[in-house]
Amino acid sequence: MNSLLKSWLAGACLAAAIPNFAFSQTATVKLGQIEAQTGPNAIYGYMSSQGVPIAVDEINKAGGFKVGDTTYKLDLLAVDTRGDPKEATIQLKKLLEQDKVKFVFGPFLSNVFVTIFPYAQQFNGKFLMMGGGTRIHEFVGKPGNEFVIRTWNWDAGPKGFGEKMVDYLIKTAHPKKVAMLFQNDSGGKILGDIYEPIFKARGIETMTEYFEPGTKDFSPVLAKIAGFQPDYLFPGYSDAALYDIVRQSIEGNYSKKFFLVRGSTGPGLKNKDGLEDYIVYVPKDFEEAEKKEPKVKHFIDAYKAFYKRDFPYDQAPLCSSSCYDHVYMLVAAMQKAGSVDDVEKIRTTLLAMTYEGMWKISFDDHSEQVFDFDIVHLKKGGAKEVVHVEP
Amino acid sequence: MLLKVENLTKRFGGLVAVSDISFAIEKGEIIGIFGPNGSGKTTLLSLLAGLLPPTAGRVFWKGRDIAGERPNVIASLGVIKTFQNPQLFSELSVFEHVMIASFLAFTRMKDHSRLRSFLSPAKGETTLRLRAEKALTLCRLQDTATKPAAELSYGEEKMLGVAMAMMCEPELLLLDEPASGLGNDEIQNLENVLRDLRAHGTTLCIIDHKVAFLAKFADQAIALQQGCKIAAGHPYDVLADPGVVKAYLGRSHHA
Amino acid sequence: MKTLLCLVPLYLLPLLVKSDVVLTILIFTFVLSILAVGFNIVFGGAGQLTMFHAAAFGIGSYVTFLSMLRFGISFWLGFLVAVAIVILISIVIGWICFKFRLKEFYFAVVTLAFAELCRLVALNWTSVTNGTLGMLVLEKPTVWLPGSGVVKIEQTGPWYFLTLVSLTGVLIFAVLLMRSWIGRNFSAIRLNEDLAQTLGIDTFRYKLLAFTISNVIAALAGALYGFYTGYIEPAYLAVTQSLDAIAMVLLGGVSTILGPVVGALVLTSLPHLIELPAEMRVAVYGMILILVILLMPRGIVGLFAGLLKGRVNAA
Amino acid sequence: MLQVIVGQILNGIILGSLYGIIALGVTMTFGITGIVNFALGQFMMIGAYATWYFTDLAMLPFPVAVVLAVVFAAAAGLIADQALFRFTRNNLVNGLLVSIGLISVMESGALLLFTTTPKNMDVVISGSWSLGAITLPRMKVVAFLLLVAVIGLTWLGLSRAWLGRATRAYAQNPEAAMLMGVPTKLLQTGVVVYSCALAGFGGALYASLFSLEPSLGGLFILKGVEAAILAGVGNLLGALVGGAILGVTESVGSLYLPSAFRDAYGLVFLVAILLFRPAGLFGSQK
Repeated sequence: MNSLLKSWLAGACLAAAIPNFAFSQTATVKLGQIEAQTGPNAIYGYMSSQGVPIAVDEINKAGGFKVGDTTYKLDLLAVDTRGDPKEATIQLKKLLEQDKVKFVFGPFLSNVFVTIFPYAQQFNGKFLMMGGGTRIHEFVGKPGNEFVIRTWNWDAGPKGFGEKMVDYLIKTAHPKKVAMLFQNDSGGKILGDIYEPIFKARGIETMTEYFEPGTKDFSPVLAKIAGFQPDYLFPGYSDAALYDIVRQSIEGNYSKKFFLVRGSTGPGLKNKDGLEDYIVYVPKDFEEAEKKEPKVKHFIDAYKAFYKRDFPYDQAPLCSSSCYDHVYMLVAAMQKAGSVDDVEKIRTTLLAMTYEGMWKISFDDHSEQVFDFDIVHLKKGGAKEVVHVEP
Repeated sequence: MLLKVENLTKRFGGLVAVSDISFAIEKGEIIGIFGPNGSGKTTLLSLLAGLLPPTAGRVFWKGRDIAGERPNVIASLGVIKTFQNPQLFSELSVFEHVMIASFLAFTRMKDHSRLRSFLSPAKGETTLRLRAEKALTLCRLQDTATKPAAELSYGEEKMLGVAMAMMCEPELLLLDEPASGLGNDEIQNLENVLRDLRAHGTTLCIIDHKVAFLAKFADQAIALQQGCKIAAGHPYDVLADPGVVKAYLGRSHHA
Repeated sequence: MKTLLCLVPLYLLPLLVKSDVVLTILIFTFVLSILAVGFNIVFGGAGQLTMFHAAAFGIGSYVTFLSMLRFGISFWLGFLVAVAIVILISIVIGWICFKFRLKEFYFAVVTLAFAELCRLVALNWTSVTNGTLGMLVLEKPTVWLPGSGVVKIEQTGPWYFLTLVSLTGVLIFAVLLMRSWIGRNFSAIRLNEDLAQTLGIDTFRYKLLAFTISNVIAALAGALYGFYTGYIEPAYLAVTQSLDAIAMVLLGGVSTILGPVVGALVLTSLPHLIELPAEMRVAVYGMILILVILLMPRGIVGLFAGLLKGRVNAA
Repeated sequence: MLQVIVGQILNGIILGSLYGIIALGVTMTFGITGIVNFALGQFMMIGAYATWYFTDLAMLPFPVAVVLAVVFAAAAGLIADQALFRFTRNNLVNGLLVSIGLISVMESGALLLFTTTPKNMDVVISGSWSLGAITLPRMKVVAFLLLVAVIGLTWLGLSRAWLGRATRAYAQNPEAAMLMGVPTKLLQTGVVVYSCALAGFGGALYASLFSLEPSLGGLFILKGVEAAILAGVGNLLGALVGGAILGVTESVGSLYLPSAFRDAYGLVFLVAILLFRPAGLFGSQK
């Protein structure tokens, strides 16, 4: 036991020491990324951990970036939380205390963020956390929480993309009743809390059902929803469930009209012959954008080159592409602020500026991101209509 | 009259394992019950120990009807049963095994304060350890006390089973085939031990199919066949009984 | 008892190791060790394969926090409430399982079913547990120290000692328990229930006792875990939590005193000692588990038993 | 409304047959090797991904893909048995932990190969049959019939063929069976491999119905074990019935009660059954 312990300790200290030696000399800026790359809820975390490395790789290959007269390279430390509180805490401690990281991307999982929040808050002002998790909205922009910035559009509010989506839905389809079907976890519950009022405010009747994570057979709950006779089914919130919901809803002819704010065009395209209407929020419709926007084309090529696999248009690796932009955005902010370690200065510059990447990214007064996006509207047979929205 | 069995019967569905058996055991005697395999010996013993509830009949222990009582209650009254093939922890020592069986003795300890023995068994349970050593000595296991059970011979293992039972200070000890699978000197040793146990004041009820071994020192014998008592009395008379010869010895010669 | 001296170096460790990360890993190790020690009492001691300890773990954290919130009492009083409730639940479930003589696989599955039910309650009783959103725990436990009076446990250092002391306490209790007549009766039951009964042991009562004790210990682990991470969610009651604890015990050595601790240490620290891509790490964890089970049937401690003088058995 | 209920009962039975095929594997493995292979769900995952790969990427016809998937799962099962389960015969807990280890190995393998992005196989048989308000997707019905057929054939095989009788004899009394000259080792390996093949077959049909993720197996092994216990371990047709009962309780349950509680309905039922029939619904009471 004793000997075992000692040897283990030696190992631990070694592990603790190596990174510090390796990176203390060269002028590098460390970026951390804390996401659930594995585990049942890893779909978004996995995607985002795809985008950042591409950008980091590009910047370093281009010889780094200049701030003042020093050139810096980026060093990415991506860690996997598996969505487990224990892991998340240890991993974030590693990043902040052991590797002295000042800029952390992630997390996308709400429960992971809440887990690490109490600890992260102790480092307020000492580092920046740029996460997409829906639940970050509750904490961001409050005194004492300056460390966190939410790198995703918020659904509600005048600039909220959710409201814009709903308005589009009303304009095009005039629904009376909308049925919501979300996963019974943090993300899903919050979606319900956000959208019920939005629909109510516009005089639309709603019904909300939650399903156990891991559900594959939705026909019971769909049958129940069919009893409510909704004009549109509003399912959430990741493709893992959406493929099954859309298919089963059509096959069992429970509902053939869908409205989505989380997820991709994939499920719609897959069932294009069965559905009647499929309105989905996507940050960007990549097929179209690739033709028009060089930056998008560049990203898609970079993705293919980096991972040596095809670019999944239907999945539209939304988080990955946005995280790619976020890296460049952060670098721009550093250059503008003329510092790579003055967290507060970089933060204020970041929040003040507008970054023109694949997206036009700016921040509202809650340090929550506002960016343009596309609404993809699939009709029976796959006819596609793309609407670009500037909040 | 220590134990009195009246019309004890046990059915498993259609099969009658023990049918309408009656007998009595006097204090201090050794009673041998024998019969071929499947004659209901083991079932009978389990009924006495309370491991099985009887279908009919009664069992009086010192005049109290204990039929259908829970086994631990019967044990606490002083009726202890050994098992034919003792299961043991390979890594535990012989002494530790006997201590595992020390619960009844523990509850009977005169000077015992549970808290004290919880906090420091070493001090709180000296009497218990003495008892354990005594039980081991009775069973001729004193030299193996510190050995792990894995190193015991089969004979010693069975003996350890007896020692664990003796740890409960039984008035009546029910032995389930103590001699089965033993070599001749092991059987000899077993006989000596059993004699010592009797001298020590324990009443013994032994079931076995090794007739010769039983006959030597049992005071009375009962022969079973298909759950029925076919003969009873002094061992040699029982062995002479034509029914027994036919039913039992006849077979065992060929077997 | 001597074996527990192995814990002494842990008390001195913070003097040598300043790395907050290492200490954090150890804090989790200690807390999970407590859970594993509890499981080892009912499984390694009385031979009952329960799957309920994760539920007890979760209930411990939920009830402690909720009663702190509702009644404005201290952490330890809140924990007492949790203990009371866990004892109640254990007795009910244990009574059902043991009265109906559920053994081995069946016992495991029924306790698992009950654990799942508890999880689903925590998940969907939103008004009380805040459901899937979980609860942020900003309160901290307090302890009274001679000299400095009542202090809040907030930083890593104090947490390290609080959890280590709790573990030591649980271990001492476990050693005493397993050496006492209770522990001997557990062993008798594990050896052979019929035999145990014919030795005068009320197996029903003692199985119930083992089950309850282990759940109470699990509840302690849960309370510490919830307050250390500062967040309580229904996932605490998940099957995986139970399986992890079982893995720790078998890895370290079932029916040994230090086994659970060693197992917890290995399983908690391993992912952080080997730097690998996420997917590979999971695979390596699996392989190591398999190898240990197949190659060291008596666990790491069992293997080192020769080196560790005075092999300690849970009997 | 009645039609909706009937529809859900049917749906539950169909879903249950998928639980049933796993339950069958669980029951057989437990009866013969004394362990529960908790990795069966992952063998199902192998079958599912194999089917998806062979149909969508290798462009083979679905039936061929199914056969290949079963072969794959069986092969994986053989490797697992020879490398691992061979050493955990009749040791429930070790079996449990070894299969847990195996689970993480297999899942991370799937992660490396296919990532967490869900895969969705091209529809094999599209459309559905409807009868009033009851609508059943054609593929679901076909899958159900195939599963029932396989379970039924297994049962027939075990009651008729020599190997089957040997298997049952062994399950009842190992020593006696060995004396009768039953090749124990072969039998045990055979059963483990066969159960994996069954899981693979289940996976193949799963792929034709639902979307695939590396973690898809976890749910099904739990249901499979529940179904097996519900029916009574060792009862082959019971496995199917147990699965169906679970499926129906879930489907109908979540029709009236919050669907978030879906998994609870089956569990409550299970506990209730075990209390009154500790050996399961069709298990022989000792």
